[in-house]
Amino acid sequence: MTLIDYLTAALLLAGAIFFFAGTVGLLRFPDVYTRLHALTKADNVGLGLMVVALAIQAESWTAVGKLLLIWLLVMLAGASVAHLVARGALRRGVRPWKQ
Amino acid sequence: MQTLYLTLALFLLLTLGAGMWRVLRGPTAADRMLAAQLFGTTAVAVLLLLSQASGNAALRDVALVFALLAAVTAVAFVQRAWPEQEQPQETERDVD
Amino acid sequence: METMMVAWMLDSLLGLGLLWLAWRCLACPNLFKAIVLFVAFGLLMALAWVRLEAPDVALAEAAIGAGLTGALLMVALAQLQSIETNGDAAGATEKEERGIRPLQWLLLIVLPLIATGLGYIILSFPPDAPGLSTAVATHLEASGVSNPVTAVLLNFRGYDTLLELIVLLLALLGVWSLGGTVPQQAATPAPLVLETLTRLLVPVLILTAAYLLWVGAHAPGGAFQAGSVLAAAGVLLLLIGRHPRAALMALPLRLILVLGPATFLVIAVVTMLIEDALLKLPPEHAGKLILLLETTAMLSIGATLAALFLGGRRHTDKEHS
Amino acid sequence: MSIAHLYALVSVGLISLGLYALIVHAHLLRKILAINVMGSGIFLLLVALAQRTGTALPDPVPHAMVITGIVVAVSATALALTLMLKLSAQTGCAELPDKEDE
Repeated sequence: MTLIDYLTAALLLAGAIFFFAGTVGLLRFPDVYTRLHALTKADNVGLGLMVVALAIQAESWTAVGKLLLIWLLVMLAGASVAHLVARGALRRGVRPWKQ
Repeated sequence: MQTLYLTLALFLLLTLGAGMWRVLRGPTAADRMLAAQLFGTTAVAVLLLLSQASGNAALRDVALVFALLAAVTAVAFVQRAWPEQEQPQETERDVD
Repeated sequence: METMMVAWMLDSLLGLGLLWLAWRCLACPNLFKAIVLFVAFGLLMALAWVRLEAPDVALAEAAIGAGLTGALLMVALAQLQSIETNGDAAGATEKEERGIRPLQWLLLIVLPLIATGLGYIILSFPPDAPGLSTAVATHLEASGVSNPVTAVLLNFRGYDTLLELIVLLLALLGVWSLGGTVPQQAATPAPLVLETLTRLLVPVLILTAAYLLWVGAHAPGGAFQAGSVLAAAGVLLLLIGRHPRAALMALPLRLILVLGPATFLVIAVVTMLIEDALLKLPPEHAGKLILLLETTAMLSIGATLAALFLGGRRHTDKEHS
Repeated sequence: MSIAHLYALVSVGLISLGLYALIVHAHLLRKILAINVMGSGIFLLLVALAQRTGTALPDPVPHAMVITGIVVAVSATALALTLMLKLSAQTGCAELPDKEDE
């Protein structure tokens, strides 16, 4: 394993931890809004770290570009859907959770 | 390295299975939809890992298509299938 | 060795996950939940195709499963529920299951027997069976493309694809002939975020479709995947309430719908006259002909699938409007 | 056992589950889902068995058939959903009449 490989492994593990945290949040948080918050961590940071990890292993710049495009698209979709769901839930009178 | 990629893919698949609990429990339709959204992102990550593990660059295109279409089902839900009053849906009889 | 073991665990988990999702999807009492589970099932199917070294199939499943199926089912369920609230009968809620009936007992006995038989037959298959892969590999040179799946779809078994395009058209004719089913609830004006999302996504979707069509010649991709991605762009536009103008829905739409099958038919007839065989593409022109066939097929598939999503002809029907 | 056999056995399970649900459930939307699960099972069987070529490359012919199959399945689903909506708009009920109940 070269240094690059170690870096990749570290970034991948960090990404996996964010995915894990996102899932735990999805399961444990009390209402839709807080779950949205947990979810977007997996989208943005988890996938982002994994994309960076795989990008330093990629064979060409086009591959790097494609990886970044995938990440951007997932973030775009994730952010928009999170906004839409939160907005819809508020409009339908779903109360945000209070202690 | 290959083992690491596959192990992480396996791990992500396991978190996906855990997230399934939210789909089963709800309680609202929005919660179920959110879980499905997380599955989409996880599937993208798994595909990228598998692509790296097998050295098959074409799998990135599959991930790209997933990323592009991740929003379509959710948009269909928000625009059409979300009932106007969000009643907590049926009490869950089939918790397992 | 470790890699092998992890791969086995991955495959087993994927297989079990598929079975579990299918079971929950078919058994849970809530229909909305069943649909979400079915969408998740499609996601896992795409991963299974990847594990089975079928990236072309994975692409098709990703494009259809992630985009169209979910949207189709969601909208259908919403329409069922609106029928339920307008009428008095229970359209969208299932009746309570009443115990286990005799038929079910019979099934519970017979089905495991059938499944065991099938499983036994599958396990007794020889581990190696080249099938048609050698035949495809030897003729790949003359097919005009280097992706074997595209060669099979557009050249070796082009008649399959021709008939498939006609089946798609027939499904659309079926939907149209049923007319508008329920009055479409006036689409709520799309929020600004959704508008922006669509404006960003639709051009990327069209570009991706073109890209998939182009790489289909030598890598996974092709007309079906590209057509499905195009259809997803159409579905997105329809979902935010951008219906095409009535003028476009009449003749232009119909022309695009028949463009693919018509091109196929013309080439089929011409090759029949020149080469004496249906859809036997001359090797020196095969590459270009396949590109032509794929482009027209992509446009027709995309338009047909989007029109299927739109459903009955409420928007062109003069007598109902 | 190989990967091909593993997935082929999973496909048998999917086909059985789909068939059972198709016969047992009265609601038409559920029947449509059941048919789709069954169809996926059959696609999985085809692709799994296509892997047994003994070479690195699987047999492309079943792959091509499954790709057309997936697109046909979604259009058939759209037609079936339209039929279901039409039926429930006319009878107010998205289930087939159950003789045993009367």
